[in-house]
Amino acid sequence: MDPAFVESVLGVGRFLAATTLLLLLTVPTAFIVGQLELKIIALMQLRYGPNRVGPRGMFQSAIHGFKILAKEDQTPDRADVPVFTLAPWMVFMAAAMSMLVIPFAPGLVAFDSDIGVIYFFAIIGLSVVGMLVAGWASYNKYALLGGLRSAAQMVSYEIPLTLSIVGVVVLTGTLSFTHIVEWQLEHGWAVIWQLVGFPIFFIAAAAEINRTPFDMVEADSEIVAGPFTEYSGMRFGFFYFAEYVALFIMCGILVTLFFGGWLAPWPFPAQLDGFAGTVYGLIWFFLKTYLFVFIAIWVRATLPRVRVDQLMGMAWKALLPLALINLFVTAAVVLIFKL
Amino acid sequence: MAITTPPKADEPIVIPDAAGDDPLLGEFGMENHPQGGFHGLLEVIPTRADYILDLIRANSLWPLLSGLSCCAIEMMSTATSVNDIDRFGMFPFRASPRQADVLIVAGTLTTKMAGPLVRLWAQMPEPKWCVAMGTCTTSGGRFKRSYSVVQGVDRVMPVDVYVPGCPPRPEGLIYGLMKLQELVKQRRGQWGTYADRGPDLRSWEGDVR
Amino acid sequence: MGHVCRPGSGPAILGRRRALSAPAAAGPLVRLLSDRLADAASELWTDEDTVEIQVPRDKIVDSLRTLRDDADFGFFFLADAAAVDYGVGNWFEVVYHLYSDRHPTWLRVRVKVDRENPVTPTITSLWEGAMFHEREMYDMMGIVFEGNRDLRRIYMSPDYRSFPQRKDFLLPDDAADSAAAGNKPLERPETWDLSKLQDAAAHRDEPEGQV
Amino acid sequence: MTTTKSRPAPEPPADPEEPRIPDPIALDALATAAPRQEYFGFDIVPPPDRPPQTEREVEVYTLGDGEMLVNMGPQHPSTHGVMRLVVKVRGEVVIDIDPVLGYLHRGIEKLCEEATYTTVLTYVDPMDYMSAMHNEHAPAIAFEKLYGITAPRRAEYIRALVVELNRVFSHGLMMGFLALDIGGLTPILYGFINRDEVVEMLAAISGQRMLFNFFRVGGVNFDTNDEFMNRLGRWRANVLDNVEMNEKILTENEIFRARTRGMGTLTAKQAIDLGVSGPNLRASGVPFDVRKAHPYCIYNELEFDVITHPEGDTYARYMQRIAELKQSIHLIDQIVDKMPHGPVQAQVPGIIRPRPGRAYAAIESPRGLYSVYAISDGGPNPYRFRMRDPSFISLQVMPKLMPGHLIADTMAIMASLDPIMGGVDK
Repeated sequence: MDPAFVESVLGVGRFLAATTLLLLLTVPTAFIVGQLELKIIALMQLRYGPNRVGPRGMFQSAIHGFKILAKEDQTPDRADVPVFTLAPWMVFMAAAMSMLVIPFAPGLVAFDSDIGVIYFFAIIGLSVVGMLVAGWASYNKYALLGGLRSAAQMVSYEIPLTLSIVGVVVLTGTLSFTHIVEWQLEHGWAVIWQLVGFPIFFIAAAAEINRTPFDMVEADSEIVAGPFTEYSGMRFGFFYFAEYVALFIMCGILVTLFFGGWLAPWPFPAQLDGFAGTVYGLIWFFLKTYLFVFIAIWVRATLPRVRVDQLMGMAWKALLPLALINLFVTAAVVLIFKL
Repeated sequence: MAITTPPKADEPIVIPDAAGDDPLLGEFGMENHPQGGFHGLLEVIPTRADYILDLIRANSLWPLLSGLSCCAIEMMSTATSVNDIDRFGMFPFRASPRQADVLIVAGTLTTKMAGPLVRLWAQMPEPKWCVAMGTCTTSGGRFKRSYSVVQGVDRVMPVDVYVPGCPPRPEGLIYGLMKLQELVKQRRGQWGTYADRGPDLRSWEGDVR
Repeated sequence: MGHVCRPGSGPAILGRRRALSAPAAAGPLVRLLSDRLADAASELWTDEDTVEIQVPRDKIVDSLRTLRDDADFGFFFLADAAAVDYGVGNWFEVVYHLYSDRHPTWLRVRVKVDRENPVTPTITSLWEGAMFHEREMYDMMGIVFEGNRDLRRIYMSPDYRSFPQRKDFLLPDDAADSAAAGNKPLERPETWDLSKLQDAAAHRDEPEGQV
Repeated sequence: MTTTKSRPAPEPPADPEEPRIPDPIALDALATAAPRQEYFGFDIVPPPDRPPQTEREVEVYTLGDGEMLVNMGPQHPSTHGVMRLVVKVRGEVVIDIDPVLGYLHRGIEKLCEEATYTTVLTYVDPMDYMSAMHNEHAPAIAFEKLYGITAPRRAEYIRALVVELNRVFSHGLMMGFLALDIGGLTPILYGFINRDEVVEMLAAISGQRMLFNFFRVGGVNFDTNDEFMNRLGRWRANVLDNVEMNEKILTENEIFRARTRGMGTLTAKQAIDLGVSGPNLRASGVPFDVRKAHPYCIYNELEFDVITHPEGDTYARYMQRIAELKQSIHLIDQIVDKMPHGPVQAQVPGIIRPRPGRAYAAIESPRGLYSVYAISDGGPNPYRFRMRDPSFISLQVMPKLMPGHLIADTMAIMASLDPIMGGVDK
């Protein structure tokens, strides 16, 4: 048999296996991030937080998740039924599929593409479509307002988000996440080179996934639950999962791009070989990722929410010029010093 | 060919009630489960799954963020640092009725509010429960004589747990919600029977007292 | 600080009477009123911290404007506007309470309104904040304010048809509705059977008031 | 027919077909002409299933190009209870707003006319349920005026003490609600910690946690006790820390300032014209405080100034509350220092029958001028009992403040006005 054919069949099989595995992984990820949020916010608010289900209430978010799945699934009378049904899938798949390109450890990446960065932004941008059509199809004015807010917000913040990454791409000369991490092994973490790019990315990422202080989309004191207002049961569960998975993914990408991915910080050996190296990389990757998850939750417990026009003004008047200047300076430095 | 005697026509077919005489029931701790009678190995799994679902529901009761009057402040106090119902998994007060499990009717229900409240109840997905918090919602309370107050919320919608008090202390509401958890585990709530009948969506505006 | 006194066990002097005479400080206001509003104000009466006048219905807007705009009066703040029902066969009364930083007393202005034809001019042209007061009076008493551009029911639903705070609107267990009068509310179907409640509006127009 | 009441029985109208009063806006004709339709509280936007009755209603419910009506409430997370706002928006910009009230109308005034003077004090408790002590204070003063007695001095001091304690937690919670409506999750919980300490303290003296029923005609129900004083001392030791914790997370927050500064500016003239009172009025620069203007209770013996802020925006209203909160703590110190010995209750009979007369009493509640107008006909219950609630009147400013702002700002502005629907709807 043609070895090229065998290889391609194997590749497809590998891709399918990896996809399935990652899809399955999203559920525990959502549960862990959700549990962290429940517990950390509770501690910051001088409460105990959930402590009845499991040891120290560890399974509370899982219980919430399963409960949502077991609830009745209602569709409003005048909803656009197919779109209303598909929208949660769109949002969830956008979050889950973008997990494919994250290198968790050396060699441990589902889809080591040469254009991983482009793939990531193409996929994560799909969630805006899901939010928008969810708002439209619900036949509810709050949902419509939320959907439009989400569209405006995400489209605006895609631009500084992407531009802040172009700095890293110019610096490393590659679009593959794995190669970006390997570049950081030689040159040090990219955050040292991108002191302006990192905060831009962090702010824009928070806005992209609707975290406080940019949670305009589901601002429950204004527009009841935004695009999710009419969603119940399993379909709401998908939004609920997607929100936490997206938080994890954004923090993972942040770590990969700016904080050396699986690389250990200075006093420790940066990376090991063999199977031990994989485990070692995984540990550091998750440590750094959950550190940023913690920071996002901390911000949520502290800050109020900005207004729509302030949000857009910040994107277009502050973040975009800054990102352009950052890109310009980075390119000039790369050109002059032939990095 | 073996001859079997068919049952007589007038003899009622009795389905043995397994409660009490099935040894498996005790093993699973389900003696008191009303639907817990299972008669063979095949029914173990669905029944057991039902019980697990009940446990899950009981430990994740999201209240609807809907306060009517004075009791709403004590309801919020129940969720805050001193009396923390997040411990029981009841914290995320959902703003949208589509994602809520428990409707805590906290405060006096007036005739003008009765229609919207019944509608809220109808918008909540099954399974759902209702807690009447405060004397006004259980019976009309100190406003029983008023021309615009519904004399107890159970006149317009089913109620699972009544928490009297004017207003009840947060501990009282927590006790009521723990009673609701027991009720959920034993499947004694209103929602099963209510679901068959469907909500009564007539207009109450100005008519109910 | 630890002194404990059970209610009602104190010496008799505790229930001491209040001073009944008007404070001397009210004097200037009384003189001003009899000076400048002599043609409108009547039945002047003083309380320990209130001066009260009665103004005919057709002069109320002008009088209130004088009270508000005259620099010596300076009653710039409308503290309250309420309606009182003096029963069937009598009259309604609209009562305005005004505050001035020049006078140490409240000023109460009473306006009689015919009970059969309860119409009185609005004062929203003077204080826009009287809008909710007047809507409430319309809702509760049925007094119509001429010139008010938003006279809707504010508390009861728009299709409600009686005026609950009138004295001839009786609460359910009032005398006319009591068991002694032959009415047994608990045995009436409509108090417990919701399906028979649709014709409650019919009961509302019965002489006993709303059921 | 045996009547158990002293009131004259109503005369039935001559012709039951005729309405009792002429109805100039033809409500009766509407009700009979059109068949009654399904009327759910919030399904009727737009249009109402009845013709608009007034000019203003026509104005609100007529939609221009690109406008839509958004209905908020009666069940909405941030309408502070069961208020309903019909908001006309173009995109996210609010064009007009129409508050619809009455979802909590319990007919307290009518019930009070049937109650004895002592039980009236229990009926008014749930009105403005965040400041139940103030609700009882004004009727107590009014009934004492009617009955012609004064409360003992120690009772007056205890009244001032509990009333100021009530003001502290009410203003503290307002900070939390404002933060919650802007999106901050935590300040409301810190506010509730303070509130729980205070209400437990007040429960120690009155026996109830929220609707205290503490005032009596001619005094208060109980004297101070050891538990109350202990709790007061412990609370006083750390209350400023608690307030400061909340201030750190909120007042110095850049997002919070950007959300509140310059939002919903209410000028002094507008505020007076609309009858706004209390902190909302003082935040517009008008130094009108009933405690100074018409000193009641013992306020002329205490040293304090009327605090004002000139700006009149949401931030000024917030800062006004914090300043008054600290002022109340200062007043509590003075009251505890000056508290005299003596009885706490005048000798009054169980059922009070004042001579016929009228009395008006106004106090400064956390939301503004709360006043009571009581008329006695010599019977055991008031002939007419009228309450003027400040938040009811304050709600009128919303159609003036909101237009031009975004939907998100409506919530912030409304929270800064601090309405309590129990008081609004009575």
